[in-house]
Amino acid sequence: MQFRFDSFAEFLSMAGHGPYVWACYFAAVLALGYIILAPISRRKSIQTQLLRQEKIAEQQLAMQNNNSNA
Amino acid sequence: MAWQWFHRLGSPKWFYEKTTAWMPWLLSISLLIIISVSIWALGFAPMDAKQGNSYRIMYLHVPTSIVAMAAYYVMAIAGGIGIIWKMKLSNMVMKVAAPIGAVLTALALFTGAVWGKPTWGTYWVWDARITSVLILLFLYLGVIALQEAFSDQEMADKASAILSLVGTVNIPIIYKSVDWWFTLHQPASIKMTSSSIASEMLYPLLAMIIGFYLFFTWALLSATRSEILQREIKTKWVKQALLQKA
Amino acid sequence: MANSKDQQALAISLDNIACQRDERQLFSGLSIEINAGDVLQLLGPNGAGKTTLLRCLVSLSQPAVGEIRFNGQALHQNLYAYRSQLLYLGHLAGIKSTLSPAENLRWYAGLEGDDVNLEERIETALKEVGLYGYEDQSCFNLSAGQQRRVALARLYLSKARIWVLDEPLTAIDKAGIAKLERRFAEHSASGGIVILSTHQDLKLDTLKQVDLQDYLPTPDMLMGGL
Amino acid sequence: MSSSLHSSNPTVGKAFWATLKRDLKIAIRHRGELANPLIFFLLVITMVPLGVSPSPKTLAMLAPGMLWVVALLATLLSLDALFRSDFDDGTLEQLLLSPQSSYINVMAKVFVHWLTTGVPLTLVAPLLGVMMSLPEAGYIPLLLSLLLGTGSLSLIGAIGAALTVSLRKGGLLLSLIVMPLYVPVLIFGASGVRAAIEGFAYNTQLAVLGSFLALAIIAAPLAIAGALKMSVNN
Repeated sequence: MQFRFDSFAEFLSMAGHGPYVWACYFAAVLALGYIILAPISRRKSIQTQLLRQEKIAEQQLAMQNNNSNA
Repeated sequence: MAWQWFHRLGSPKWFYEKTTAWMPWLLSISLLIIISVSIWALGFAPMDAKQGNSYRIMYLHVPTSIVAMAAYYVMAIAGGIGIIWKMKLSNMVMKVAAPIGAVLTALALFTGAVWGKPTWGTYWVWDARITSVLILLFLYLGVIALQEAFSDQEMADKASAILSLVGTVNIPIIYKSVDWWFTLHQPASIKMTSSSIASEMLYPLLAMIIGFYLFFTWALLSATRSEILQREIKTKWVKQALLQKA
Repeated sequence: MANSKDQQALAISLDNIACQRDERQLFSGLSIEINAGDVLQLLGPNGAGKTTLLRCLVSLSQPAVGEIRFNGQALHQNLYAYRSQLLYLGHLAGIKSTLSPAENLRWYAGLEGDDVNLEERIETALKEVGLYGYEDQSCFNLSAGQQRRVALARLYLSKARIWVLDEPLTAIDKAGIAKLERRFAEHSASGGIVILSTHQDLKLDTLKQVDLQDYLPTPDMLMGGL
Repeated sequence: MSSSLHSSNPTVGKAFWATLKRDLKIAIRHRGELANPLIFFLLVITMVPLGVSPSPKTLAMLAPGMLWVVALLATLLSLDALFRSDFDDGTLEQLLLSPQSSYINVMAKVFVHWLTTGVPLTLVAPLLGVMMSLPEAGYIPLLLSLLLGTGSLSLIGAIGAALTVSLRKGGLLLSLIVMPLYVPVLIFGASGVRAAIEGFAYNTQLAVLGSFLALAIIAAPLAIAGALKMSVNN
């Protein structure tokens, strides 16, 4: 097993095919990154949604308590 | 006994708790494989005599195409189970499989097109495989659009399950037809699969396919877990699971 | 064939039914036995779930919890036998406005596979609902009440023994209601079943009433006991 | 098909005929709408020479594919109405409640759709073939392939129509989900006509279209019935 390119510049250009190869791998990073991040960000938004609901519920509970005290 | 297991599998809560431990492992192993094979493919794989360096794209294109195809079947089977046994979890798997499959299909299409430029001198050739992948993308987009169109989740699940099952029956027919159409219109001048692939190149390709399958499994589980949280948001265990960590 | 069917028992039983709509529990714990000769009136304010229950009863929807049985077997195992006996009048009249009343009724008779003396029977059925002379007009020339009557003419035409009727008395005048009451009594006397929702007071001996408000889900079930 | 079932259960055949007659009657009362897909077919074919080139040679080359693609689009346009009015006036749920398997009634409805769109499209196609300078050898295969192919188009399209009937704005979505499924029919239909023009045998293509139709007759009504049940269940 050996590195097939003599220099880093050659590695980047890949004898003219560089742009195509790198574009593909870059696209793969984007696609996989999206697939990884999408459920995580969704989870976050569900969490904030839940927190907001809890806050509203707490507030309503507090108001009810105030009313009954008065 | 078997049925008990089946019903437990259908319980979102059980599924969520069971898979928690697997998630980091699945992701790290799959990424490890994908990244190391990518490095090998980019820097260490020998150059192809005919196609030069552009064939390094194959290590992305072939696995994504295969997994994108498999994802459709996973989606359809999940939909079928959801219809027949009315299993909630199965419907969720079906719903989340569609966008993942669509992204992978789009990636397969993109890499195929970019690979075509240095090989055939043009980005788009109406070759049998790329045309089939394009139609697969349309099938995915149809399922996603249908899922989005319904406001009632139960109806959305049923509708997209029926559509994906119909698509499953159709896919082999579409592929065969497109193949047949291609041989009719294009004499075998453009042929991109090298007939014999050296084992030195084959094993990394196989590893990459496994890596992508593992990654897809992780993605499917992860998205399903989010979907579970959304749909079961009113239950106590979801509140606990989410608020403890907040 | 009709005779042998008349002798068969009819029994519909609802076992611990709960229905929901848009994630909201409408009612729960509903258990009723309905036997041949019963007329069952569903009561409850708008939105109580009368239509939803009736749709479950004709197997257009499924209840969220519980089981509906026909002659001891779950509906989906016995669907052909059940539907052969079923006449459903929904919220929508099920009348094609392009066609004439007679043509509409002919289609329904065709679905039942019943064409003995058909033209004669259609004529009598239309006469009974006061649409004599209208049989060959397009239904879009008829008023809302008249269109409703075309649908009700099925009660005089069909041989089905289980009638499930969703608000059959809306847009019907007093005389019409009295006539329908008589028809219900006849049907019940001949061993049929009528299940209907209406806000009208019915004067029938065999009348049973179920108020869906008696089956409101308990608060803890609303909170996420599902 | 209906005759074999007829013998086992006398009411099945009657239900089929009742729905068939009813839908044909409705179609005839709305004759104006029947012409719409045909006019669309004619209009689009007229656009081709205007947009591409009036040279008979070019048109002849485009003709098989163009005629097929436009026939396909015309069918798609007519699909949205297939179950719409039945859904709106409640006869769809009555149809699903009939004791016979929904297969029969669905089959009757789709058959009428084919009779009122597929068959007229097939019949005017030769006329449009003349406008497209279709070579003489292409007419018979065009007729045969359209006759067989439009049957599959109606059946497959009805699945999409059944899935989207409860959506108010289902029209565009319907095309989106149905068109990919039309690919095989289009490929074999157009290529049959092309093969004939080029002097080859076209019986393979017709045989394949026939088998598509057979498969669609067996499987599509099940999917349609399932989709309709989903659509009325709300």
